[in-house]
Order: sequence, then C-alpha cells, then structure tokens
Amino acid sequence: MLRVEHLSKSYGRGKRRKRILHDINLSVGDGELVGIVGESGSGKSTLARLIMRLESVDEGSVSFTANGNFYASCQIVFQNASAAMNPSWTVRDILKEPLRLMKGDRDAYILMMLGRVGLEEKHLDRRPSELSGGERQRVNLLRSMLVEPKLLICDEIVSNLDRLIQKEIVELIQKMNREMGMAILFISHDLKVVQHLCDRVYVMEGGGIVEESVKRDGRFSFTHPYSLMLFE
Amino acid sequence: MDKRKILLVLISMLLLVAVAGCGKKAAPAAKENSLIYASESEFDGLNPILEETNVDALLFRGLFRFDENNEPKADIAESFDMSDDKLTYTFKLREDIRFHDGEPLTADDVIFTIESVLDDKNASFLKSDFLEVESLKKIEDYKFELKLKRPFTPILDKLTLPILPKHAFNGVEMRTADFNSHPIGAGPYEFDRWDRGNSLTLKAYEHFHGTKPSIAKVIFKFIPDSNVRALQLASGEVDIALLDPVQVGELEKRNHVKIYNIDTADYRGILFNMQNDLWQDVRVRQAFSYAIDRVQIVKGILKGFGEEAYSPLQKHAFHNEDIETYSYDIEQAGKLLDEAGWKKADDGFRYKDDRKLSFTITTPASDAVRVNMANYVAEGYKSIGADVNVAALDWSAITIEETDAFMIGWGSPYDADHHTYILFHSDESSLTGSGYNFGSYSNEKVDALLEKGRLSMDEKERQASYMAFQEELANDPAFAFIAYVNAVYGIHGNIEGVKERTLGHHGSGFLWNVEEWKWNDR
Amino acid sequence: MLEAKGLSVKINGIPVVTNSSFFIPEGKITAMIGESGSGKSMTVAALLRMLPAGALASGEIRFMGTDLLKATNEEMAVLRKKEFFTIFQDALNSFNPSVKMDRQLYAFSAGRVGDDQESFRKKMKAILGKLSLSAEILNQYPFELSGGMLQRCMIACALYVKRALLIADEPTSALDKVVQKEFLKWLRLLNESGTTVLIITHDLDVVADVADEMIVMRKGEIVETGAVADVLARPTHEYTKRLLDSRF
Amino acid sequence: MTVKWIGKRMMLGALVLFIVSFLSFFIMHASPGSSATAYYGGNAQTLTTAEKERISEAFALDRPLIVQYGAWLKQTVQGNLGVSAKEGRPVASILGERLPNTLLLFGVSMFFIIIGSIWLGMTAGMRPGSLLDRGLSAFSIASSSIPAFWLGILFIYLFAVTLGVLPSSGTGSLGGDGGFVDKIKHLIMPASVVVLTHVGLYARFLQESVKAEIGSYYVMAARANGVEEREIRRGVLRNAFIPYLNYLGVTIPSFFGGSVIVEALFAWSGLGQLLVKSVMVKDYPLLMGGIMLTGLIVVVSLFAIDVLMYTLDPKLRKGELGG
Amino acid sequence: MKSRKKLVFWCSLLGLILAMTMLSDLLATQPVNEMDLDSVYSPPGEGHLLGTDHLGRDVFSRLLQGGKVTLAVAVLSVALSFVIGVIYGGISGYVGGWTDSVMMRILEALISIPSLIFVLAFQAVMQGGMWGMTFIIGVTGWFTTARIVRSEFIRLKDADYVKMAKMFGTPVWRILTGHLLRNSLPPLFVVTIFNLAGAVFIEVSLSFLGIGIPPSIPSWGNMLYNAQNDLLIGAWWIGVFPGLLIFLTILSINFIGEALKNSGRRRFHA
Repeated sequence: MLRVEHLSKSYGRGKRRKRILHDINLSVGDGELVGIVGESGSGKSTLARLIMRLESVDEGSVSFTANGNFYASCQIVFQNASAAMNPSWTVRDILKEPLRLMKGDRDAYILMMLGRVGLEEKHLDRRPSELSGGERQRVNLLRSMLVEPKLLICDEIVSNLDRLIQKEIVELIQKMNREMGMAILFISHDLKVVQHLCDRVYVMEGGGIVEESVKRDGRFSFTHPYSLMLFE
Repeated sequence: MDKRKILLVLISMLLLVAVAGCGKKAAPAAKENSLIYASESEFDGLNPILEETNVDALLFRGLFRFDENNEPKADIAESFDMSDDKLTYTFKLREDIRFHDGEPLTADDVIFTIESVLDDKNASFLKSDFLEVESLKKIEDYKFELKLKRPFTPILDKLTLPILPKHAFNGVEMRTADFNSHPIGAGPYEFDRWDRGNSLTLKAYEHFHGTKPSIAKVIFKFIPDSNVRALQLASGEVDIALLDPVQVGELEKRNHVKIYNIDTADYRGILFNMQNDLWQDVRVRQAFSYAIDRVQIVKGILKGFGEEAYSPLQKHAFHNEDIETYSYDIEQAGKLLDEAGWKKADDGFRYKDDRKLSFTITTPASDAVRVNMANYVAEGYKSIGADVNVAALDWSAITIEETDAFMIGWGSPYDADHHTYILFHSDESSLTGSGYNFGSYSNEKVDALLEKGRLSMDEKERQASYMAFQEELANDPAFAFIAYVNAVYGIHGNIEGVKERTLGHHGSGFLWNVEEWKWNDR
Repeated sequence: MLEAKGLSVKINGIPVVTNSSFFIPEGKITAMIGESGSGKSMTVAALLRMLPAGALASGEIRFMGTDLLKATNEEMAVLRKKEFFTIFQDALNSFNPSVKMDRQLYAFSAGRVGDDQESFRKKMKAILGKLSLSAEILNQYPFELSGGMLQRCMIACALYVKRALLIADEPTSALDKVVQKEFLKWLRLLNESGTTVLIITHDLDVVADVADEMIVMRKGEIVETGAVADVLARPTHEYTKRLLDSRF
Repeated sequence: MTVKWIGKRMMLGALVLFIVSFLSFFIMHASPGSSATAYYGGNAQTLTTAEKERISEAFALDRPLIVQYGAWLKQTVQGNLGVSAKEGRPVASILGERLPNTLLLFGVSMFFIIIGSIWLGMTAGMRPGSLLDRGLSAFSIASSSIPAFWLGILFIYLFAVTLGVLPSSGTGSLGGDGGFVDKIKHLIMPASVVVLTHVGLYARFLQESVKAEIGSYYVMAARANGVEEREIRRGVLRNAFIPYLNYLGVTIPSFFGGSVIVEALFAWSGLGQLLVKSVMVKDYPLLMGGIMLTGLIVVVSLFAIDVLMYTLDPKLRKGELGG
Repeated sequence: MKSRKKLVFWCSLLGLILAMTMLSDLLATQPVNEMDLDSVYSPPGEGHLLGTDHLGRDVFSRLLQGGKVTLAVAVLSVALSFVIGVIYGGISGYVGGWTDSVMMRILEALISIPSLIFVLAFQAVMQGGMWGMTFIIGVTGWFTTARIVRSEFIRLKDADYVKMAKMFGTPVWRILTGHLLRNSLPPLFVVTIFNLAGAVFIEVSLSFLGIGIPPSIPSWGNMLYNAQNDLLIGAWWIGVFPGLLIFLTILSINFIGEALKNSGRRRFHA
C-alpha cells in the first residue's frame, strides 16, 4: 500500500548542507503492523513527514496506493499530544475538525467512536490542558482515526508517557489494527515497545535503513551490528 | 560588572552633580553688565528694510528718529531745507557718523537705502512709504536732494528709515546677502553673535554718535512661549520680558521685577478676508462686529490692561469719537444677519441657500492673548448662530491671505498715515502688492481719503480726511476691532533710564532709548 | 549511609511525599523508581535541601549522623560541597550557556577540592580521556556539545571530586539508548571507586541494569523496597507487579 | 568579530535609513500641492518668482515624486541635506549646531539610566523578597506612567520657580560664559526627567531577568554541587545582561522619542526641539534632515549594542543565532 | 490570589475613569465651552468643583470631555493599529519566505525609528484634527503588534495541530482565524493594552507641545498645554487634575497589562 523507494532528503545550503535521509526503501502492506526503530537523529521523523507529504522529496519516490484524498486514507499521530491540539478549542471542536465535510450526525459518530478509545462524553467539553497525558494521546489518536484511514503513522506516540499508560496506548493500537484492519507504521526509539507491537521492523541509523527483520515465533533476529547493539 | 566598580562610578557621578550644584551658588557673584531681553520670536533676518524687528532700533539709525512723543527729530540728518512747493528737500548729513565696520555714512548710503526699498526685486515691506519719491540726487558726500511727485507730509516720518551701508551690498542680491545675518548699521549697538535658535548678542558700539551706551551687551533671547518668558523673568534668567496680562499679578510679587504698564497704539481685531465671499455683504461684517463683548474681553482676558477698540487711530490726535463703536449688541447682530439672508435653523445655526454660517478664525498659537480672544469670540458667535472654529497655528504655518478670518494685531503711534495706508488702501493688497492689506479690503472712498490724508499739507485738512476715513471704515469694516492692548513689561528693578512712550505693535519700541539705560548695581 | 524516617513534603499545604522511610546502604547503587508525580524528585530536593518556594519538609533524613532537615544553611552548603555530588536529568541546561566549559568544570570539580588551575587541567584531561572525551571540550561552550557529552562531563567531575554520595536525578532519560548504556557503565565505574550512588529513574531497565537496591514510589509513598533481584523476581506490592507487567 | 558580521550589520543599518527616508519623504510630499510650499516654507510670500523657479529646478519639483526622491537621495548621499525652507541655511549646518546638545542629553541620561538600572536591578534581583525587590516593579510601572513633560513641569515649578536653584530651561546661560558647570546646571533637570521616567523600566527588566536566571536549571545544578555563590552570580549576571541589552536596543527608539518631548519642554536646543519646530513651520527639508539624523543616531546606538551583545553572548558569536 | 485582587482594583479604576468620561454629558456641571470672563481662575470650590480656567471654563466639565476625546483617540487608534498589525504581521508570518524577509526588513526599519518621529512627519503634512490624530497614531502604532502577530504565526503555523488541520483539509481562513489568530490573542491582547497606554501618551504629548489635537477641542493634552501658563500664576488646579488623571489612566492600563502578561506567562509556562 505504501511504498518508499530510494528516498533521499537534505537540508541546509552550501557548506552546511546536510543529508538527513539517504536511499530509504520500505513498504507497508494492508493491515500490517510495521515498526521503525532508531535513535534520535536517525531521521525517523523526517521520514514520517516525507511520507505524509508535509515536505518535498529530494530524490526517490513515495507512493501510496489508495483512491481519493490522500489524507483521508493516510493519517499521522505526533509524539507531542499537547502540541497537536489547539489549546483554545474544546475536545469536541478538535474532534469535529476532520469531519468538516461529513454528512450525517457528526456528534453521534464522535460519541460512538469515543467509547472505542476509552474516553467518555464528559471529556468532550474539556480543553486539552484539562486532560491527562494519556487522555490527550487518546483524543489525538481518535481524531486521526475518525477519517478511517488505511494507514496510520504513529511518530513516537508513547515516548513521553509513563510506563503504565504506554502499555494502554499500545494495546489500544493493537486493538485498532485488529478491529479496523488499519495498517500501522509505528516509529519509536523504544525497542521493546516495537518488539512487542510490530510484525516487521526496520532499523534506522544515521539516515539510512540498516536492517529489516520479520517477527518469527514472537521475536526478531538481527544480523547488523548496530541492531544487535540496540537489541543486545 | 563588579558591583564595587559600579558604585564607584555612581558616587563619582553624584559628586559631579554636587559640584555643579555648588557652582550654582558661586555664579551670581559676577554680574555682567549685560541686558537680556526675552524676545518673542527669532528673526528670519536682520535687514531692516526686509523685515521689521525690535533689534532695528539698536543696530540702525535713520535720518530722523522718533522722540518720547513719537515726533520725528533729526538724527543722522543735521539739517534740511524744504522748497516752497514742498516738493524738494535738501538734506545735510552729520559728517562724524561711521558704520560699525568703520566706514563713514554718506549720502550714497542714504540714497542706496531708499532705492533699495523702491526696488521691486527686494520686495520691501516699506515700499509704499516712498512711493511719492520722484528722484534722489547726491549733491556732496554729505548732502543730497529728494524730490517728491506730490507734496507728502509724512516724508520726515518715513525718513526714520534705517540706513544701510551701500558697500555691504556690492554685487550681491539684497534678498540673499550675508548682511541679513551679519548686519552693519550705525546704531548704538553692533552685531556680535547670532546663536541660531537661541539668542542674538549685540555689543555696545564705541563710536556711536549719540549717547554712548552704558550697558555693554544686549542679548535677545528667543523665547516664543510667553509662559517661559515670564518664568525666566521670575527666575532672573532674563531681565526684560513682555508679559501676558494674566501673569502680571504673580510677577508683581517678585521683589526684583518692576512692572511697566505702557499705553500702546496696538490693537487686536478680526480681519475679514474679502477673498471669502461670506464677507462681501457688509451687514455680515457689521453683525460680527456687534457680537463681540469687548468689555468682558478687556476685563477677563486683558485683566484691565487695555481698552475696547473701534478705530485704528484711536490713540492718535486725529481720533474720531463719533463713529459707530459697535458696542456689544447681539440683537442688532441677529437683525443684520436676518437681513442679509442668514436664517436660523433648528440646530441653532444660521443657513443661507444651504450654506452654514461657518468660518475659521486663524490665530498665531504662540500669542496666548490672541488665542484666548479668538476662542472667546468664537464661542460668543454661537449666540448669533454662527459656527466658528479657531485654528491656532504657528506663525510660519499661517498664510493670512488663505484664512477666512485672522486675529490681526496692528497699530502705530506715529503719523496717521503710518499703518493705515498700507493696511486699508486697495493698492496695498498683499496678493498683488507688497503691502499689508492681507484681506484685500477695497473701498474707493477709503482709498481716496487715505490718499488725501497722506498728500495734504494742511493739518486741518489731513485731520478732516482721517476723521472721515475712520467713519467710512467703521461703516464698511475691514476688521472687527476688539481691544487695544497695553504693553506690560516686567523689567529688572535695578535698571534705570527707561523712558515710556506710547508704543507700537506688541510693545515694539520699548528699547528705543536703550543706550540711555543703565544698571544701578553693576 | 543515608536514612530517611517519616519524611513528608508539602507544597503549599498539599502533600507530595507522605511519611516515607528508606535507607541507602553505603557503597551500593540504590535506585528510586516511580512514575511522574510519584514524589521521587521532591524526595531528592528535600535531602539536598533545595525545595522550591512554598515547600515544607518534615521528618528526619540522617546522613553520617547529621539530620539534613535540621542542619543550618551553612552546614548544608558544606555538605553539598564536600560530601555530595548531584547530577540532573537535563545535562544541556545544567551548564551556564555563556561560560566556557573549563571554567564551569573547574567550579564543579577542582574548585570544590581547592586545586589550582594547573593541576585541574592535568587531572581533568586525564579523566576526560578515560571517558573518551577530547580535551578540546574545555575550550568550548555547553551549547556546542551534545547532551551525552555533557552528562559525561558531569561524571568526569564526579570522578574528579570522589564524593561520598552521588545523587543522580533521572540522569539517563534524556539520552539515547546507546548513550544511556555508556553512561550507566561510567556510573558503575564511579561506584566501584567507592562512591555510594542514589539514582532516581522511571525506567525499570535502568534499575535492572545497574542498581543493587531499589525503592518503589507511588503517589508520594514508598510502596516497596528491597534488593533489585528480589523485587524483580517476587514483587509484593500490587503496583510493583503492574509496573513489571508493563514491560514489553 | 568578523568583518562579514560587521558588514552585514552595516548593510542592515543602511537599509533601515533607506526605508526611513523613503517613507518619510513620501509621507511629506504625497499630499497635494505641498511639495512646492514644502521647500518655500514660511517664506513662500517673500520669495521672488525667480527664486521659486530656482528651487523648483533644484529639487525637481515639477517631476514625479520618485524622481524628486531620487534627487533628494543623491544629494543626501553626497552629504547635502538641502537648505532649510525657513531659515535659508543649509540643513546640515543647522543639524550640526543641534547635534551636540542632543547627544549630550541622550548620552548623559542613557549613562545614568544604565548605571542606575544595573545597580537597582541587580540588587533587587539578587535579593528576592527584599523591600527593593518588591518595591521596584511598582516604582517602575508608576514612574513609566508619568508623562515626562508633566514631571518636567512640576520640576520647573519646584526647582526653578519656587526654589530657584536650577535654570528653568535652555541649554546654557546667556551673558556669562558659564562653561561646563553652567551646561551641567541646565542639563540636570531635563536629564533627571528622562532618567526618572525610564530608569525603573530598565531596572525592572534586569531584575526580572536576573530572577529568571537565578531560578534557572544551571543555577540549581551549580548550587546543588556547592559551587561558590560568587561564581554563580558572575554567570547569572552575564546571562541576565544579554536580554537586558537586547531590551535596551529594542527600546532605544522610543526612548529617543521621549527625549524629543523633554527637549521641547526644557527648550533644550537639540534635535527634538528642532523636529517639533520644523513640524510647526512645515520646514520639510529640515524635518527630513532631522529624521535622517535621528535615524542615524538610533542605528548607530543599535549597532553599538549589537557589538556589545556579540561580545557577551557566545551563542551569537558562534553563529548559532546568526542573522 | 493577591495579583487577582490587584487586577480587579486597576480594572475598576480604569472602568471608573472610562465611565466618567463616557458619561461626561450627564456628569458635566457646565457646558464644556461656556466661558465666563467674570470668573476666570476661580479656585476649586462651590459652583466649580475643580475651579475654572483662564477663560472661565469649568475645569471639571472640560476634564470629563477632554478624557472622552483623549480616550476615544487612543482607543480608536489602537483599534486601527490592531487591524493593520494583524494583517501585516499575519501576511508576513503566514506566507513566509521572501515576502516575510522583505516585510520584516521594512518593519525593522520602522521599529528602529521613534514612532513619535513618524507621527511628526504625518502631523507636519496633515495638521490633523481629532480624526487626523487618531489616524496618525493608528498608522504609526502597529509595529509591535505586527511583530508579535508574525512571531506568533510563525511559531503556531508549525504547530502540530496546524499541520493536522491542513491534512484534514481545513480551509485556510479557518486555520488563520481559528488556529493562528485565536492562539495569538493572549500575547496580542497584552501588547494592545500597552499600545493603548502608548497612544494616550502620544496624544497627550503632542497636544501638550501644541501640535496635536486643535486647541478648541478639549483633550487632556490640550488642557495641560494651557496649564503651563496657569501654574506660574498660581492656578495649580488647571494643570494638576488632568495630569493626575492621565497618570492614573496610564498607570491602571500598565498595571492591567502587567497582570495579564504575568498570568499569561504563568499559564504558558506552567
């Protein structure tokens, strides 16, 4: 469904020009749970932005096979849940934003979906600052899921959360993947989460993918030294 | 960023201030033999035939000079003869007079000066005074002949004209000559320094032909704000200042200030600019003349330092008391406006053919008395249904010819011709000529009477024509006269020798005998 | 070495740490673990006597015979200088951005033992070398270095001064996994050289990796203490169990 | 400090002056029929036709505005600011007479403001909770809410009229050459008014940034490790100074604007008074010149502050925040 | 809590001043321009609550009317500069790139010239009345507003929620108003409050110098302009009261701005 081929990206000008990504190849199939692991500065977030067409591609291509509006079938959830929500809007307004063009009863639809991510009606009239970290990330996830995308990119969505909440969110994502058949591209620096959640994983280092591994019998096997070091 | 260092600097600064403070106490010990005059405005230039300033009397002298009674007395002229037909004058000059630069003052200089006044290129404001001059002829170095076209009595008055040194204008245009900022005259004081925006310093001229000045320096300090003038007089920073009437009471309390309340021929009035068709109907002008409560103005704004005005020659021997004085009469004013077709509408204002009875009185902002008068008058005009605004602007932002009405101030203590011909004769319109008829006032009868007054040699006849002129002017007013304003000067009490005489416009001429003044404590 | 009894901290009357008692044995690495808001940082602040305005601590914290809560400001200043070494989470902000590293490292290390510039340079360069840091950094400004390098500089200073107790408040959470591992290695090295370590963290992996003893905090209370191996194998408190469960 | 950096700053300064001149020129000359009187000024009546023509030609008055601006710019770059419409003298020489006075007032009051605010701000910021700390912000707001001219009037009536210890206005006494002491005496009141209405503002800014620094992470880290308090303060001040300098730079224009009013009030014959006067008399060439000179002074002050910041802030020096 | 009480106090003081000036027609004891040359310079007391001026006009009535003029000029000009500032800063910040660079260089130049100077340049040409002054202060007072709007827009347009909004296809005007402008309001409000104090300052200062609002319209600045003379002759009440009111007005505006600034800072950085 998603296919990235020979993707490269550089920033800056002249002497300061720095290559952030080079020759990235990856793919995500329908309903797949794919992980990308890398340390800070490995280019994971840039990759996410390029896939989401938030920035232009220097070289290579990103193709996405789905009809209609790209953003109706591919969505992203950002790491910082507070920053992803307009602080002066209520949760209701925030959730309605993607449904601007939807016909029918939007409120009823939101109410129905609310339960699926473990939120309640009382949350609707609160502002982001009045929610807990976990609740915020749920609202965030829900907003992206409201358009029922085929692919959801999660960019470090659990990194800022406490362990127990991380667990809940990860389970929620698993559930969504199962119930809605939504493909997930899960980007994280936390190997253990990725190991636990994903079926296939790419390891990134310094702007390139060094290894791809498929989970067999509940575990991955790596050969590249960097992956080995990461996964010990 | 060391705190101690900062503290050190701070302390040293404090010391500096303290030193300055101590210095203050030491300063008054050395009293200079100089006189500081608070001048109301700075001059554009000092050429007396291009601009009238109150420095002229100090820097320059003319063939004649007004005395205590405002009569012309021979000064540079030693003597003169008049032909029987009263057309030819022969002047003999004093031979001992030198300009400040040491050059002798000769007949050439006198002739040059009068010719310069008459030269259109120079656009001298004095030109009208010499229109009757037919020719000038040098006879000897110190003797010349002046021929008139017609007999012209005030010529001796006019010959108080300051004499310019011819040699200072060799090959230069008078309008742009360096002379205008570095004048050379033959008066008791010579030019010393002009600190633009600040002050003008004159120093005593040691070879002066008259009374040798006792005060070494006269400094004109430019202080446009009357409040600041009064303040500096109070604090002793200046020695003489013309005061606003309201300030007098407070300054009288200061021991070192002596108040001179001097009668003037200086009146204020509203100039109707005839360019504005509002004034074409004489009834409108009369109405606005009636609707001024002069008694209140003299009492409230002038604090009694003045009197109600109705004629430009009220302080003159030819004064006509039997003319319309326009004493405050709103009913009469209303009636006149009704007659002129200005009808009162529901909003309380008058209208004629959808035009509102409305105009603006422009007044120089720096003159508090004029501003107050304008404001008071404008407010009072509401009662006759006129919507009158006041624009108080800086002098140099004012073009009188472009205003609807202007708060004018004029007056002359000298010959009746002075400041009447140049103001009211239609040939003197400032639009077409170089005169002071800013409102383009035009009345054939007035023109004729003014000409007769100036040319007649018979005193009786002159009086008659000026009396008639006053009557005609009252019936067809060019100005709505408001009040004569006394010149109230505050002077340092230690100055002696001040001689009062009826002063001109804005108290000008107060310094007329400054060479006779002296400090009794220095 | 350090023992807290009935320690409570209130901020403007609201309790953030309630009646906690714990013990930090000498020569070992003790980890204090808890989620955000569990009161672990406030506990550290209390024992350093660096509580924010409006906070009040009661109870007792004994360090080598002195009650830290009752010590005078001067005594406390001396203790902080002579007995403790403290590392904070945010290495990038732990240094003054506009002062060169040599000056700051001097203040953190040699300045506390009274060494002069010369011996400081010599000794510091040696330690930096051991931590695989170039001596170049001494002439650089903090913003020119990475978080990992700065955190290592802190370790270098700790190695330099060799204080009795090292307090590290979330020292690894801003670091990448690989750098974090390195850091823990140096921490162990420091411990082996005789310094008792108190490490505050929310990361069970860190605890498992480096600590000997652990203290679990939750909502201002201590719910479980014990040797790391014991607790990980047989957690007694419900919360600890859930915490262990949440590992992936 | 690199040549490139200086060059860049200077280019920026020149750009500022260009924009200022462009805008002022168009504001002044865009109004209908004003361009001619702009040059004749109050002399319009007394000028002869020939002179008017000469002026029209010299300033290209009959050409489009942009050409006039071009003519003006060309002359200005060559150092010729034209001739005052009112006084008929070169604008440059009039400005030259006024400049020293303005610089004196500006310099002296700025000096005291800086010294005073550093001292107040540091002391207050370093002693949280002290009387000074608590009082400074109230003083700062109160003092900056007093219109300077109002304070000036009160001063004049107190010190000049009632007590008679200081001259009420002007730049120096007349008649006697009071020299330096006399100048200082005349300077005290205007400078005090400027200083008093500004010092609180700057002191408070420094106080707040010192406080912010003291509460910052690195101070906590240093204190927890028993770093000498003096060493900490030194670092704190250095850092607190950078925003303070920045603030100084940001506010210099309005500070300068404020001194225009003080100059006018105290008849301090500087640029400010000249500007006000040239507005009143519509002396556009003089006004243009005055504006340009004011702009130049501000640009130069900002440049000086930039240089200071550059030396103080290593981040700037290392190009982290370049631009 | 304490700061909240302060805020309430200053707000009510400002409210009181505003209410009094707005109701000047009701509260004035005499027609503002009524001149009574029989009682010039009457000290405060019976008949004239705050005395009369040099033309026998009632100071109290003029003070209220003058306040109306001064505050109207200030409020309207600030509203004008708010609009200009938001549009200029908004375009510069949202469009970015070359447009932004050019617009910012211009703004930098404008900011580094005392706005009083521009006011003077305008004033020389316009010699404006009350509306003229409003216009002049308005068009020369938007620089800081524009800068704040721009920096807020730049900060906010990269916010994740704006990226999300773009992805959801939210129309641009809605992004501009609902996301960017809406969230720029708190700092914008603070800067506008301070601008208001600045506008009062400029009106008062210019009128005091005699180049502001024409003297026939009573404004606080004009009253002070005249009061210079009156203080010397002992009529302190003519100058003291307008001065005091100006001071209190600016003081309360500044305190309100300060309180909002602090509360904003607390909220954003909590």
